[in-house]
Amino acid sequence: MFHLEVRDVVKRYARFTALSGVSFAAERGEFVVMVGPSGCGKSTLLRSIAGLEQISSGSVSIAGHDITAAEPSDRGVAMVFQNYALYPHMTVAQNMGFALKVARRPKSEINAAVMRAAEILRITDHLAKYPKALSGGQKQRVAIGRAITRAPEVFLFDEPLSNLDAALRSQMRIELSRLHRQLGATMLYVTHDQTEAMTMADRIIVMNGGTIEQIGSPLDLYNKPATRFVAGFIGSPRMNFVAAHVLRLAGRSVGFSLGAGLAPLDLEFAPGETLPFLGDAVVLGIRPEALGDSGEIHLADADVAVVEALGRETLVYSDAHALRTTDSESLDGYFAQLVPSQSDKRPGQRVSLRADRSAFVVFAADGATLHDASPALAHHK
Amino acid sequence: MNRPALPAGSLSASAMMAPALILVGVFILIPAVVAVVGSFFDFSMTSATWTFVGGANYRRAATDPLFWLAISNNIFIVVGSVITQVGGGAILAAILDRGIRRGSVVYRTIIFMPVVISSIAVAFVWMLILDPNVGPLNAVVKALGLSPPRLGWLGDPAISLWMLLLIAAWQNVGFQMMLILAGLQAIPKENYEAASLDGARGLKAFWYITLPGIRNVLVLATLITVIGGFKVFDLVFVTTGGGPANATQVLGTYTYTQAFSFGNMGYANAMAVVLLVTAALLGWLQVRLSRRA
Amino acid sequence: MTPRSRTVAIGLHAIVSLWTLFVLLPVFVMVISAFKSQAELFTRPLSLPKQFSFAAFERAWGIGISGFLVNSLLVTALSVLIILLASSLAAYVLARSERPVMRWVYVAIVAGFAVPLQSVMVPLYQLVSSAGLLNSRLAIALPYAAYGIPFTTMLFYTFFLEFPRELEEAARLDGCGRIEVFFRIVLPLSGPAIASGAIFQAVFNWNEFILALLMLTRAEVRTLPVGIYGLTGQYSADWPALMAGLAIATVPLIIIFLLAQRHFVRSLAGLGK
Amino acid sequence: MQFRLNGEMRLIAATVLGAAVLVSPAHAEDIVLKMWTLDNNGYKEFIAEAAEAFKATHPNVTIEHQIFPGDPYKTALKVALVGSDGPDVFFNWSGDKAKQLVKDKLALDITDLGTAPGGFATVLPEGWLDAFRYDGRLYGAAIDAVSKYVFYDKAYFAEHNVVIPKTLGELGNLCKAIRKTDPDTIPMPLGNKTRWTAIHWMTMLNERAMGVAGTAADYDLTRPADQLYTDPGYAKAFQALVDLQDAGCFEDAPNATEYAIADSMFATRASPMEYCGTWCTSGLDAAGFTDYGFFRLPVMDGGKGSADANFLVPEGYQVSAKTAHPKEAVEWLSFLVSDQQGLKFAEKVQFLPSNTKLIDQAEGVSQSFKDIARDVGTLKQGVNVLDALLEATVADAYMNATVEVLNRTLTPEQAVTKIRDAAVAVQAKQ
Repeated sequence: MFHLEVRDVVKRYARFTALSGVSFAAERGEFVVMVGPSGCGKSTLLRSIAGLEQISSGSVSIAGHDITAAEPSDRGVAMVFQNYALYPHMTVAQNMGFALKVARRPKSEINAAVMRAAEILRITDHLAKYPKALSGGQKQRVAIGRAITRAPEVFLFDEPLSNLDAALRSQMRIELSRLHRQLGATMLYVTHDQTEAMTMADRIIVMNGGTIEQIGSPLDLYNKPATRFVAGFIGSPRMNFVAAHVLRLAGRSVGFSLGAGLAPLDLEFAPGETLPFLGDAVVLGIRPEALGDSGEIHLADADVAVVEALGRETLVYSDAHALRTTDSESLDGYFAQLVPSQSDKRPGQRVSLRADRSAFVVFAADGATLHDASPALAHHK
Repeated sequence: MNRPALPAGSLSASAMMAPALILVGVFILIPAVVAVVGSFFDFSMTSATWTFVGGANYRRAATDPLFWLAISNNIFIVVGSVITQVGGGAILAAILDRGIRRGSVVYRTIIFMPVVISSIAVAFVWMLILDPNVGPLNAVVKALGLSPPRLGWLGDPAISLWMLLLIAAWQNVGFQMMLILAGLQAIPKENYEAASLDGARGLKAFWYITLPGIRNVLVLATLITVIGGFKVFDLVFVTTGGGPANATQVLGTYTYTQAFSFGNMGYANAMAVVLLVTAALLGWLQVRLSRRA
Repeated sequence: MTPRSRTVAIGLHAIVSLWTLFVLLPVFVMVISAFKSQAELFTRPLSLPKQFSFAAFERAWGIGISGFLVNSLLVTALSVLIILLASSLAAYVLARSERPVMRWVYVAIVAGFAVPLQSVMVPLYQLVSSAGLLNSRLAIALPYAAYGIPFTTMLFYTFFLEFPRELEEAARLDGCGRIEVFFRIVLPLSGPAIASGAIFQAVFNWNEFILALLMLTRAEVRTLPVGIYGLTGQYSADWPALMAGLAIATVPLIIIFLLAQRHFVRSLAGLGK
Repeated sequence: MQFRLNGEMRLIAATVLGAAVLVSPAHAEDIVLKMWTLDNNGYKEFIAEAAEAFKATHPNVTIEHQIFPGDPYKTALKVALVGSDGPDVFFNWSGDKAKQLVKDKLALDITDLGTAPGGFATVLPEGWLDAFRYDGRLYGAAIDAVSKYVFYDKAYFAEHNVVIPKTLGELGNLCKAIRKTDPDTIPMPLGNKTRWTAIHWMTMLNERAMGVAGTAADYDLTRPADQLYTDPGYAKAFQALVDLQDAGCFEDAPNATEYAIADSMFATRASPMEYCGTWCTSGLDAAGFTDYGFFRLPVMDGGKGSADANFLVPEGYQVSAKTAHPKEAVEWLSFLVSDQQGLKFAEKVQFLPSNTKLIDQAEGVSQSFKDIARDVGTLKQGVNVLDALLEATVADAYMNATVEVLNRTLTPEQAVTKIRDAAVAVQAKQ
C-alpha cells in the first residue's frame, strides 16, 4: 500500500482546468519532488493534497485513509510555504507549537515537541524571538520546525527555498536531505528549480499543463526523458534542440536531414523504439556536454558568440547559422556546449560542432521520445 | 491564480456575514425602503393616516424653487469642496511629502486635528469668529483698514455659502491631505530616482510619476468629498440653519425643515429619495472605480 | 542649498505654516473663550482673558458633563466595538469569497454609506421606538454601528485583499476552523485597519448629534453633543460655558488621534489602493 | 465546526438579549409620569420641588422630569409623541404647534378632568384657559406667559436727558440722537440670527399698525383667499421696522448677530436699550446689572393698535393622548398651576405665572420682575407671537421675509406679497 496516493485528480476553475486527471503514489519515507514551469499545476496539486483547494474530482488518500473531503488539519499533512507564512504576532516557539495548542494538547507536550524540533533544526536560541527578528534562513528553519512539531504523515513543501540566496539555498538543500533521512518522513516537494529536484529527490514528477509528463528517479529522467518537455526541463544548461526531418528509412537505421548544405545524420533505432515515417518533422536533442570539438558527427560550423568561464567548466554558446534550433526559448538560437575544463575559446572564433551518434535523442512532432540517447553516455564522455 | 480560502456557501461564511448584514439591513436599508414608500404618500410625522398621492411629491419638488436652490447649493458646495479640500489637501500633502524635511509630523498632526472635532463644536466656534459685532474676523479686517460685509459674513446671502465652504475646508482639508500623503508615501522612491536619471525632475516628475501614482487616492478623495458635499447637514444646520432667508438651504436641511418643521413628511421623503439616489449613484461609482483600480 | 531652492523652501514652509495657523486659530478661540466671562467674550473679542477663570468650565461641568462624558464613552465604545467586529467579519468573507453573489452583497453593504441619515431618520426612529429601545444606550449604539459598517467594511475589505493568505492557510493546516483563523490569525494582524476604523467611527459616533437628540431624551443617558447643545437655552446662551463644554468634548478625541495616528496613516495608504 | 458555530451564535444572542434586559426601563408598581420641558433657568428645581410636594397627596406618583434645549425640543417632542417612549405631560407653546397636536390627536382632551373639583380649569382665569382651547374643549393648561418690553439703561437715559418715547417715530428719533452722541453705540441691538427676535418685533408692529382684531382673520387663515394679507398695515409694519433701521437703532448685520450677543451688549451697558423678553430679567440680574427700566413698545403714529395691548405668549402643559395615567397627569397639571406653585414658579423660574394670586409674596425675585408682572396684569389685550400663532410654513415665510427686509433685499410690499403667497397656498390645501 502506498503511503500517499493521488488518483485522477481534476481541478477546474471557472475559466480553466488546472489539473486534468493527475495520478501518482509515493512510498512511505519517499522524497518526491514535483517540478514544472509556473502554471503547470504543481502548486495546485500540492494545495489540493493539503486540502487548501477542493478538487473537482478524483481522490487523495494518506496512509490508507481517503482524505479527499477532510479538513486540512485532519489530513495528517504539514506544509512549508514559499514565504514561510510565520505568524508575525507569535514568537518562534508559539509559531511552532500553535497547531498543538489549537488541538488543546497539554503545555508540557507542546513544549517538548517544540524543543525537539528546535534541536533538530538548531534554532533553540531563537525560540523567544519574533519572526521579524530572524534572518531568511532562520525563518525557513522555523517554518520547517513548525511542520516537524506536528509530526505529520506527509510533509508538503511549496518552493520553500526560492526566497533564499544561492549559498543559503544549497546549504538548506543539504539540510533538508539530512532532515529527510533523520525523520524518515514522506515528503512532497514542489519547485521550479530542477537542481533542487535532481539533488534531493528520490523520485521526480515532471508536470506540464496540468498533467504529469513523467515520473522517475533523477537519472532516469535525465537519461531517458519520456518527452521532449522533460528533456528540456531536466538538465542545466538545457538540452539543445535541432529541427530535422526524416530523409530515409532503412531497417532500424533512420537518416535525418538537418538542413540545406548540411550532412545528413544516420541514427540506429533500438528494437522496441518507434520508427518515424518518411518525411516526418522531428526534433533532435543533444545535451550540451555531448557537443564538442570531437565526435563522430560533424553537425555544423559555428561562430562562438558568448563564453562563460565558470572555472572548473566552461559554457560556450555559438551560432551555427544553417542549423536551426527549434524553439525561441533557446538563447537566440545559440547552441550551448559544456566543456568540462577551462577553455581558450573566444567570441568570434569559428568552431566545429561535433557529437557522437549515441548522444542524440529523437522526439516526434508531438513531443514523445522516439529514440533515447545511450545510457552509457555518462561513461562514454 | 484563483485561491478561494473559503468554500462557497459554507455555513460559517453566512454566520460571519450576519451581524453586518442584519445591522445594515435593519437600520439602513429597511428605513431607506420605508422612506421610498413614504415618498408616494402625504402625511405628517404626527398624523395617523397616510394618503396615497402617487408622484405628486416628486412633481412638487420639480416645481419648488427652494428644492432647486438647495440642489444648486449642494452642487456649489460639492464643486467648491473638491477644489478647496482635495486641491488644498493635495498641495499640502505634496509639500509635506517632498518639500519639507523638518516638522512635517507636527504640521500634519495639527492640520488633521479639526477632523476629530465635532461639527457642532466647529459650527459654534466659527459662529463666534464670524460674528459681525464681536467676531475676531471683523476685528482683523477692520484693523487692516478694510470694511467687512455690511450684512455680516453669515448674514449676507452672497457670502454665507462661501463661508460654509471655508468652514468645511477648515475642517476637512486635513483628512484629504492625510489620505493623499499616504498615497504619496506609497510611491517607491526608486521611481523618482529612475525618473531623475531619465531627466524627469520637478514638474515633469510630478506629472509622470506622482500623479499616476496617486490617481486612485485622488479618485477616492474626490468621491468622499462629493458624497460628503451632498450629505452635508450638521454644519449648515447649526451655523446658518439654511438662512439667511434660505440662501444656504441644502438638500439635507431643506428635507429636515419640510419634515420636522412643516410636517410634510411625504414631500421630505421624496426629496430624501432624490438625495439618496444621488448619493447611491456616487457610491456605486466609487465601488466601480476602486474595484477597477 | 542654492539661493533659489532656499527661497522655494521658505515659500513652502510659509504655505504650510499659514494653513497650520489658520487651523489653530479657531481652536485657540474656543479655548480662550472658555476662560472669559460672557461680557468679556462679547466686548473684548481679540484680547486674552483678563484672568483665567475656570467658572465656565465649572458651569459646563455643572450641567452634568461628567455624566455625558460617560455616556458618550459607553455609546462610542460599544458602537465602535460592534462596528469593528461586524465589519471585519463581513469584509473577510467578502474578500475571500469567489461567489458572484458576494459582489452584490458587498454593494448592498457599501450602498448603506450613501444613505444620508436625515433621509431615514423618522422610519429609523419609529423602528427603534417600537423595539422599545428608546433612551437606552444600546438604542443609539446599534444604529451608530449600522451606519459605521459600510465604510469600515470597505476599509477592512481593501486591507484583507492584501492580507497574506499563506498565513490563513498555515493556520488551517494547524487545525484552525475558519472562525478561529479569523480571530487568532487575521484579526490580531489587522492593527492598522482596526486603528483607522476605530478612529473614524469613534470620531463620528462621539460627535453624532441628531439621532442622539431624538433617541436619548432622558438627561441621564444623553451624550456630549446633545448635552452641550443644552447650554443654548430657549432665549439665552451661555457662550463661555458652551466653549468650555466643547473644549472638554474635543480633548479626548484629539488624544486618541495622537496616540493612534501612526497606524492611522499606514492604513490610509491601504485605502487608496 | 457547526457545533462551534452554534456556540458562537448562542453567545451573540445572549449578549444582545442581556444588553436589552439591562437597558430596558424598570417597571415599578408606582406610577411614573414623564414630564418634558424646556431647559430654562430654575426649571429643574421648580419641578423637582413641586414633585416632592405632590407626593403629599399622591405618594405613588413619581415625576420623571426631562429637559431640552429650545429649538430641537420641537422636533424631539413630535417624534416622541408618535413613538413609544414619549412624555405623559409636556411643555408646549400655545398657538399653531399645540393646534397641530390636537388635530393629529396626540394631545389629550382634558376638559372633563380639568373642570372636575380642584382641576386647573377651576383655578385659572378664562383668558388663560383660552390659550389651549380648541373648538370649546381644553387641551392644556397655561403655566406662564412671556411678554416683551423695551428695556433701557436708566443711568444712560438720565445722563443724556432722554425721555421714554411715546411713539415709534419718537423711538426712531431717540436712536438718531444716540448715534449722534456716539456713532459706535448701537441703540438697541437686534440679534436676529435665529430669526425669532425680528418676528417678535413684527408681532407687535402688526398690532401697532392694525390692532389684534384687524389681523386675526389673516393669522388663522379664515379670510377669503383674495383678501388674505391685503391690509396695507402689514407693509406699514415692515416700513416701521425699516424706518427704525434707517434711524440707526439696530446693529449693521442684525441677521448675522446672535441674540446672546445682543443681550450681552445691553447687559454690559454697551447699548442703552434692548427689546427684550420678560425672561431677560434674571439674566440681567445675574450679570449684575439692575439699574434698568422698561416700557411697552411705543404705538405707531396713525396706527390702529392699542397701548393697552402687548406681546403675551402663553405657554403651558399638555397631556399626551397615549398616557396610561390621564387622571394623575391632569391632577399633576392642576397642582402645577395652583396658587402656591404659581408663586414658587415665579420665584424659581422668574417667568410670569398664569396664577398670580400670591405673586406679591414672591421672594428672591427682583423688583423689576414684580414691576413687569404688575404691568402685565394691567394689559387689556395679549398679542400672541407670530411664529407660534401662524401655520408653520406661513410663519417660516414671515420670518424669511423679515430677514430679507432687514437685509434690504425685499421692500415691505414685496415681503408682504411673499407672505400672502404662502398663506394662500396653505389655505388652498386646508
